[in-house]
Amino acid sequence: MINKTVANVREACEGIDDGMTFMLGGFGLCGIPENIINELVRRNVQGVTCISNNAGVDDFGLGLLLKKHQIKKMISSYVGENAEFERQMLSGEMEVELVPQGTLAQRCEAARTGIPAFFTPAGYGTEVAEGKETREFNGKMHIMERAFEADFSFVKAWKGDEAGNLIFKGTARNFNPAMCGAGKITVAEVEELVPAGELDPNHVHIPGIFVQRIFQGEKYEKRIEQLTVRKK
Amino acid sequence: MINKTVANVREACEGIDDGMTFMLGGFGLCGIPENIINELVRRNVQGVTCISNNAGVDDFGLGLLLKKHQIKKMISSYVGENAEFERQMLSGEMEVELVPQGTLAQRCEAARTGIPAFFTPAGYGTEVAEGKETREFNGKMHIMERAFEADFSFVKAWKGDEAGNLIFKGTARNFNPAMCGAGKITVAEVEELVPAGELDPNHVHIPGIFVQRIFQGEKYEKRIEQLTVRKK
Amino acid sequence: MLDKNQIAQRIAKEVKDGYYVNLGIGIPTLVANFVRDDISVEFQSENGILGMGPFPYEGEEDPDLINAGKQTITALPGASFFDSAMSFGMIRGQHVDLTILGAMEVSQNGDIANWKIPGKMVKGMGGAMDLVASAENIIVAMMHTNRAGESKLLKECTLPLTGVACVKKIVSNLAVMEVRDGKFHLLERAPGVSVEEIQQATEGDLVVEGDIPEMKF
Amino acid sequence: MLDKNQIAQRIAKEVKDGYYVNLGIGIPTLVANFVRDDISVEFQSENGILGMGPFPYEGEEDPDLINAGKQTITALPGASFFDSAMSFGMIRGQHVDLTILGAMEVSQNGDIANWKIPGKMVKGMGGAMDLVASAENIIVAMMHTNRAGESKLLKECTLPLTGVACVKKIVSNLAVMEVRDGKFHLLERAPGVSVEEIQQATEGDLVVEGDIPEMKF
Repeated sequence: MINKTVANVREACEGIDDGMTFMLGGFGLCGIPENIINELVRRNVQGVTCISNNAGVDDFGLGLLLKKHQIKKMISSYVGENAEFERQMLSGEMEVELVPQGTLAQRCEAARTGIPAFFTPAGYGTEVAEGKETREFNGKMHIMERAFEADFSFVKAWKGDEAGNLIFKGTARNFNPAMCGAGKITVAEVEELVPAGELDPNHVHIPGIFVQRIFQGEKYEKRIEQLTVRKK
Repeated sequence: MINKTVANVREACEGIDDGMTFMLGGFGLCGIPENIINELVRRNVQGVTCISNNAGVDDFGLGLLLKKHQIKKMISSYVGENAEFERQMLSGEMEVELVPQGTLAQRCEAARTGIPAFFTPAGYGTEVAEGKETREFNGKMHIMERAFEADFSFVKAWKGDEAGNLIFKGTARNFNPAMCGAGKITVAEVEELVPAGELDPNHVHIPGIFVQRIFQGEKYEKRIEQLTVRKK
Repeated sequence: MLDKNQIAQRIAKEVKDGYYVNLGIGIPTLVANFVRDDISVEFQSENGILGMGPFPYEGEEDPDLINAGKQTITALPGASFFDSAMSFGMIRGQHVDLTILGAMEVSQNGDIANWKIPGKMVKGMGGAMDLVASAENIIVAMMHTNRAGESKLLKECTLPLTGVACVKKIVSNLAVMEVRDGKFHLLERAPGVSVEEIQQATEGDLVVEGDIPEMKF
Repeated sequence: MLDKNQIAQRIAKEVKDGYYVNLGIGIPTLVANFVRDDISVEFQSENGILGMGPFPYEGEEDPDLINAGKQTITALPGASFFDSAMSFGMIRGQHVDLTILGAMEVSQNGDIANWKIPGKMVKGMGGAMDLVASAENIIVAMMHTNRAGESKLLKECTLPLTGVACVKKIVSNLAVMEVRDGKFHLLERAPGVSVEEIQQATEGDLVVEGDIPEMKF
């Protein structure tokens, strides 16, 4: 067993630098690497490019980096929940590449799996297709999309073991698996870190080979964006 | 919940016909859809194309169809264990397309996920690349591979529920997941079929949306190809 | 004229037994409330769940269990969780039978625009581009006109497109229409709404053939 | 001259702490027996396991747990199972640090042939084409000559290729060689084997620079 554990979030983020490209898991505020994001804010890393489906909200998640102007460029599919994001984008303070959500996930997965390019119908005939190769397959037009390149992938899982194996919970899984192994170094934070042998190998969602560093997060706020309930 | 259960293997194989293309899960004799294969033999379906990593052995698995000359064409990566296969191939009685194993898996996955074509480095500069588009990405040559098309996908899982959700065991997983949803109709046989709600939704490997018919196999021989043990 | 709930209620009639359905944010989300309970339907949310259930009871919400609208939800028996790559594999691979989403504009050849107003509003396309490019069966839930009273059913979209020639059916507050042969075809009128009113609210070519019945719920 | 076990033993020295290693069928499989036990290594088998352990004890074999050679195996603590698509994602994505496989022929520019003898034998490439096209670090375990005494280390391969310009190192029964700049570079001799014997058994260009040491185990 190859041990991937590091002591804490500081050690986990060794080597990050200004101008790097990061992938960050999560959908809305669900399943985001909270502790790592806080560390990125603390380190005040500058001019970074973030590949993340959303951009957090004004005072949580990636919104914290946005507020401090640490982000040079966002690559996302949906940023509707973040007023500051929209402001920085429309004013030109921040560069933005909007990518269809499925294409975003597949470009991560492609990076992980050594597929440099693939064809998808998503975005054909729209702005997204501009400057991209298009081709007909089975009577339908597709565009060629490329794998992402990133320096770090930052993900959050529910449980993990020393070997770096990860198990996700509910819809907090979302973009996290596709990003594992997609960046040069993958850092995983987990709610519960267990010794090797405690996870059923059949239940592992992401094998440890895709993870270089793993640690148990200090605390998880797990903020809810839209609380919707019904009466008992 | 959309119920996918059928009564038995006969009902599960309704609609199969001569000349069709089938995908069959399994690696060697591990994780093969035993009951379905026996039904294909019983029905004596003729002139079929089989997409399967291996071709069974002479008296088990796909070897049973081979022996009866039911197979017109095999699309596989490795057929070394089957003498009759090699004979039919070398004599020209059966058409064979040999595909690198990773490309085989990815062409199934691509069919499942609506990716009509992708680039892989596997096979560049070899017979496999003949007639295929090649292209350089990141300084390395790749070939373009296409998604498979199949009429039926036949897979075997460990546990399944009425909704068609599947969980695999050990290395019996292999090609089965990538084939689910890759053929027009996916038929899954399982060792244990349980009511909806009994499987932890976090542990489901293949969601039921990819499976049209599910049944519990009558019996499983699970033959071992190479028994290798050590003394206590 | 229909309110949002009535639009959802009318669309619910399009949901058939055995369908996997993806519901967009807004009116489409309401459709789940009106689906007949004698048919089997599973709702997919593209953030990674099949078998989505109703909102949780107070105090039982789980921050790790949300829908694509970021609302807390529940999972029904037979549900499964999966990652975003697999989720869009389902969508692109045409395993989802019906997609219901909102639109800012629809054109008479089935183009749809719903993600961007240049210089003003950019929320992003989210999963909409994948959904409209992939789904065989797309129903748009929308208001027939904007707040200024201008038609949102156009000869050609003026806003950046989400997808081309993909919308098959539209249920608005005024009518049910089919998009076919480069035209809007009027199928049903909202209760109390005349063909003339619909015609007036539609900038694109509207085909009216025979007697147009009032919607039934 | 080395026997198969000694070839495996010599190759085991190339396995470093923290490596994920894929072992081909035949001699490569034996490498696992010789890896130092003070380093951490995980073996990947492309049919879907990381953290492969030794053969099971008699009576404890599980038909659902095999390696790529179809042999019954065990899983070590920290192991994981996955499907073939993910497995080759690991391989193509260059997450596996070292690939060890057999060959029928290797050429001096690093081409390898190991899957087909036209008209005679076709077992298929299995995962070998994916492995050699993807791995940064490939070691070939092979006999230096065939049964007829003919060299298998050639100027150009005569058999259909498995991959081009990919082999970095060869450990044969006679020698350890590096493939660099379109030539075989002799690094070590098997105990009791002379440079001349190696030269004679090598059809391709063999570079001999300085004193060539005997292998140490």
